[in-house]
Amino acid sequence: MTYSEALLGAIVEAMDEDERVALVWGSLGGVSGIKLDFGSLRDRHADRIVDPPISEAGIVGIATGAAMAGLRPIVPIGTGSFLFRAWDQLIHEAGGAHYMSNGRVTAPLVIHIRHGMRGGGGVQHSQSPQAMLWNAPGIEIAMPSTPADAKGLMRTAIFSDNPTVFLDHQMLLRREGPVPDGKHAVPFGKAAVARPGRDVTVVAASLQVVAALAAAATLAADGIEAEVIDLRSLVPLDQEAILNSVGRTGRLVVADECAPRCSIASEIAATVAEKGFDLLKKAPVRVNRLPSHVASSPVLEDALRPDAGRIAAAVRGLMD
Amino acid sequence: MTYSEALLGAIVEAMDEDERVALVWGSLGGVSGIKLDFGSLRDRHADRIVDPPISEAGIVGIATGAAMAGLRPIVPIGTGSFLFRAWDQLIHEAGGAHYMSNGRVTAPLVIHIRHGMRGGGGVQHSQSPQAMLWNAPGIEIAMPSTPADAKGLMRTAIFSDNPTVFLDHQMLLRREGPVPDGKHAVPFGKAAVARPGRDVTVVAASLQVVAALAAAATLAADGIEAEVIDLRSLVPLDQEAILNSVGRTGRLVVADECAPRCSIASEIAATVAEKGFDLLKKAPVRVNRLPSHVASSPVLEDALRPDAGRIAAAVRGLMD
Amino acid sequence: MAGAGGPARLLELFGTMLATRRFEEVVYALFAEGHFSGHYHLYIGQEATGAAVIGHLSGRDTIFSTHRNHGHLLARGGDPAAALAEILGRAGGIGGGRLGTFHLADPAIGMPHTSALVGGAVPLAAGSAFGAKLLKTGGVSVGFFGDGAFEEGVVFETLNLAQLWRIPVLFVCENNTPGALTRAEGGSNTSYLPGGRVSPVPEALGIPTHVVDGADLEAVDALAADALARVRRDGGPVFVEALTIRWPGNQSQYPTMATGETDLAMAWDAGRIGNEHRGWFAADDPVLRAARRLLELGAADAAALQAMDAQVRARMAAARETALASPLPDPATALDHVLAGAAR
Amino acid sequence: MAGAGGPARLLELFGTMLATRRFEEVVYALFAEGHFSGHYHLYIGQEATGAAVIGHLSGRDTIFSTHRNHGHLLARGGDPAAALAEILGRAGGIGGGRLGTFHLADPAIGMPHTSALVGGAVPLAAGSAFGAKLLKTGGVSVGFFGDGAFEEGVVFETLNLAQLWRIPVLFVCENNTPGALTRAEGGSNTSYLPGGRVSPVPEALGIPTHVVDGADLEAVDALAADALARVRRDGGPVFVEALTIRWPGNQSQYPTMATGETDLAMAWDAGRIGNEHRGWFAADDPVLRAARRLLELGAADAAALQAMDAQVRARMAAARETALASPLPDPATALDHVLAGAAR
Ligand SMILES: Cc1ncc(C[n+]2csc(CCOP(=O)(O)OP(=O)(O)O)c2C)c(N)n1
Ligand SMILES: Cc1ncc(C[n+]2csc(CCOP(=O)(O)OP(=O)(O)O)c2C)c(N)n1
Ligand SMILES: [Mg+2]
Ligand SMILES: [Mg+2]
Repeated sequence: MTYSEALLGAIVEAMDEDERVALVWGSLGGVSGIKLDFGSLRDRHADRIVDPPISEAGIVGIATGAAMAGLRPIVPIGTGSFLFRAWDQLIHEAGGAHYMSNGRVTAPLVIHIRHGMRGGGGVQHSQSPQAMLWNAPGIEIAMPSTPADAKGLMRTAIFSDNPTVFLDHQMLLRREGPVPDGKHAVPFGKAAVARPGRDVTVVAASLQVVAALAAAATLAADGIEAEVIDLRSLVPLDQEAILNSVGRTGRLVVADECAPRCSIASEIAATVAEKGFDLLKKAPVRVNRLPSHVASSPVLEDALRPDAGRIAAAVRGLMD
Repeated sequence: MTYSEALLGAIVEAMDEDERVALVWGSLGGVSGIKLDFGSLRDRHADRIVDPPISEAGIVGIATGAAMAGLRPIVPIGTGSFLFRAWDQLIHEAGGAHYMSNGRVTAPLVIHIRHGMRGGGGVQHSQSPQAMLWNAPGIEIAMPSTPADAKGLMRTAIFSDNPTVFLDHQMLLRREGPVPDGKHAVPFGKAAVARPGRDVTVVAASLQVVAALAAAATLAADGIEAEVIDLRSLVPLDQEAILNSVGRTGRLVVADECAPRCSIASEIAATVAEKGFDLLKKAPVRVNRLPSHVASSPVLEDALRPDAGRIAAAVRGLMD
Repeated sequence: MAGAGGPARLLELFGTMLATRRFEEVVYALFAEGHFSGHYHLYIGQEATGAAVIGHLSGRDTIFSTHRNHGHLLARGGDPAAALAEILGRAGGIGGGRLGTFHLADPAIGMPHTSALVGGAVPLAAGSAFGAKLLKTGGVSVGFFGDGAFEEGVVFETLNLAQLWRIPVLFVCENNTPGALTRAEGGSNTSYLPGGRVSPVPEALGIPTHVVDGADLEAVDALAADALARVRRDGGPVFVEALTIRWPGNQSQYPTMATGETDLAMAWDAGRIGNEHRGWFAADDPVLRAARRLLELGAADAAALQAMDAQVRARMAAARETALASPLPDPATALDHVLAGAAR
Repeated sequence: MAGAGGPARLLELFGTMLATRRFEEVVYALFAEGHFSGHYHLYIGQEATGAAVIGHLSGRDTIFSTHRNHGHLLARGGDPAAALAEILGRAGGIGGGRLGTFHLADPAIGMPHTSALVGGAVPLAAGSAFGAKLLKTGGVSVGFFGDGAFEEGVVFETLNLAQLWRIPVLFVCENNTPGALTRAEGGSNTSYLPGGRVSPVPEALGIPTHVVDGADLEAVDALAADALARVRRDGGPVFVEALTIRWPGNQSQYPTMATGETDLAMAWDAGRIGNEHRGWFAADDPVLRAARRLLELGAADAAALQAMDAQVRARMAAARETALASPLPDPATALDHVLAGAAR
């Protein structure tokens, strides 16, 4: 099953199961020719499906108010870059509601975006806003890398009482993989060992897990066994899984598509340096998008991308 | 002279000196009873001063377009939290313009905000957006801690060809200090040693420099000599100054008012762990705002705040 | 709940207005005495709007307010003691000290969350009504916002969306006229819009739109009855622009007690009105105006109003004491409720 | 520059339109042949608007466009070869491969930067005009945007600001009517606004507003002359809504060559028009319409138009070859120009 189909499955299932789940139709399927067929969903639940105009701020604000009223809206914003238009509503209203009310109000909306370098997206259609989002309290962040996790994490997101930003990498949508039937939930805050290994820990999420696995395969040919940790959610974070792994390997590489400063890689590296300093045999290494916006030309885009080659090179730099 | 007066001085001077400098009047003086007297500035330059409605996105977009046309607009957004309303315009348009044009367009605007915990600001009037901003390429970030630097960095910001976000901490506005007369410029990317010391490096910016200096004074009484590095600008960053200092002290504490994840402290700690691993005798320590929104009650606000006490405790934890 | 009420109803709404006025005077005093610091805003001069509109709501309905929220909370039935304690940052506050004056709200009374960001209330109110519509609760929502909110794009987006998605929401723009300063400097849309009004914009979007004297209790009461009935019946948005004259105490960044503690007797004894702020006392103050109208209608006599006032004052004085006696929050709880549920 | 031109001027503008049409056909072919990938948008069906409005600008003026920018760039005098190279991500592209199809722009021709975010052009255009005003260059700006941009709050904010600050900007909303799908699903404001038009909103703000048939070259030319003269004279904003019928190739996410390569002879030989897309060829296609009008006016005969077309095609074919011959960017330059000047 493809990643997109698995994701869709979780949404269809939740809408059939729970009348509080509503969908802002829009762009869930994504560009690049992927068309999700919502089948008869629209006919079954016409009263819980709306079509959005191009008003990200208004829609996120409305979804937040609706969530406070008990609805569980799923709001596809499309390209992650567009979420900046709704930044205030997301961070100040959705993200702040539970805390401000001293725990009496919840805002269980799911914001769905497609993040990342997609091939030709350029400066304004390639954002990876997860690092900025992680700096904001009160928001859960899910970033699957497999079809099964896309399904299982989406279910968790929908039924979570917190606002969740759900990020699919544009280049994962067609990824194939086995997906459990029925109501499959993957809890937030539990990282997966995508590949076990003894020599170095590579921490990643979303498409970077794919890159890390490719790097690990190459490295294995040279006898280097990289352990790939798939975070699956940033909030909550499975810090223990990371520290346990580094405890065994003594080496850390973090692969991350965000620009380097204040990135996911910075946070993981800092966390391990702070909490696991004595576990580290070598300096932690960040493999990020180079410090730039994303250029449109594929050649420049490739030059900026954190990929299997750069991850493998970083690992090799730690082995001596 | 107060910090506010020094800041104002730089703006008045630049407007008198260069016809391209324009000012969106608004809230530069800030709340808390501070009133900046722009004196006859308004009379002298009425055609380059406009009064803003409450339209952050529109204003930042307009200022960006104007900057592309050669104007050097100074745009006070007031409380830093409001900048989220203009997030898209700032990051995608102002921040992306120079790169997209392959170096042919510049957008030399200055966005001025008052950031941080101000006493009663609560969730929506206390943001410190510098960490999120630092993740965005193409934007300079200045964060003075003294009146002299407020003046000198503002001059640099105005005449820089890049978009700059200029952050004043709300609680610095009344700070007194000596300020050089005349055209005083402080370059970006040059950290200051706010206090020399041999035992531990405390990296900070903006109000956290004041907290770090207070901590250092307490620590000195116990014979612990903390070196306080005032970053002054995040973009560009004076990485060398940090690594040099840690090279001497072997210990790092970073004080930062942002929420912890993907924060300034994360970035500095990760950078030092990565580039200066062998310099470190101990694990780097981050002193952040606790991982929460800012509550309105002063008691809760104080509990969340990174202050001299927590900085000093972090330093003591590193000394044995 | 429906229809404009007779004198008895006006008297009841007047009680709400008076409570708000006396509450705000207590807030001012608490600030002046140094019991809390930071920026704050008072609802003086707009009491008729909040009281009359909210008076038509039922328990299923919700309201969303702004930085100037005290009057809305009280009209919705909020507890003045818990509200004052919240403003003081105490543990006994509605939000345990997390809200402060900017964000007074109480989910228990159908006021889930207050945004202090200009225009923030507007999509939230529409959203709450949208939720009610999809969940079929029968509830509607009211979003209150100032004329300044009109300058924020998200408000326009929401008007458009409310019409497009047929959301049962009442938008109440409280146009309290920009301060003299702002207006002179041209820094406000209402300084160029025809008549200083925002209503042409919702009209252009085809939203049923009404302009009302927001300091006229009876007029707002009647209009709100109609407007809310229409929202419930048609299931779409209605827009009300309520015009008030800005309270002289609201001319600079911090409120000043420019007009002093309200002397209710000015309502029936014009001799008590001096030259300073004569226009305010004689024609603009919604509390005095409502009192005069009640006398005119014979709904109460001066003595009855005085007695009512004494009761309200006593209630607010008691609320003040309760609030001041409330303990400070436990710093150890500062991290509670960042995330809901097991996820934390 | 001023006033609507005679036949000679229309012929010139027709040349611009034809160049755009042939350019877009080349872009489509390059995509179909796999020379570039990713999302892209064509300006087919709107050529008259861009050509006529931009035809009235001088070197001091600036324009800002959208995701659908190719036609604006060409009308402003952009080099087709450098534009195609840019779309292909080549080193010889206008932005050296940083822009791509979404962001075609060239500061050298008064088109500094193109936002592909819906509505992004609007504040930038106003800002550029605001800069020109304060710097006293005498220039004005034109912001082009689709009807969808109207749904974005920042556009409303900017209209309000342009009026408040008296900014000499011409707003041109190219209302190409939402696709059948969007319209059926109600997912667009123009599906409920009276007449499917956005103009009531700028009207409500007091901005001089005009609606024009955006596929009528003569009409747009005349209106743009007046509108720009007014912007220059009054120093404030003017709003134009240019209505076009959506090109059948623009009905789904990716363009399709639904109407085939344009057969110019359809302008004078109705027999060449088949049943498929008859309405488009007979009445909607702005290029065919302009050709018919030129014939009617006697500005050219069919042979002259064919000759012109042959020339344009040759120019575009050459541009295509130049673009395809342009080398790929040097990956080592990917980090250049993130920051300007010494600060890097
Ligand atoms: C997004 C945002 N920008 C700016 C502010 C600062 N601010 C607080 S109140 C206010 C004026 C609001 O005017 P209006 O909506 O008319 O309400 P009034 O105070 O007149 O009742 C401003 C600018 C804010 N709270 N939020
Ligand atoms: C902020 C933002 N949201 C969404 C998009 C995705 N998007 C690209 S074009 C488009 C439709 C725009 O419609 P309109 O403005 O009418 O232009 P048209 O394509 O019809 O010419 C959308 C939604 C975007 N580019 N930017
Ligand atoms: Mg107002
Ligand atoms: Mg359109």
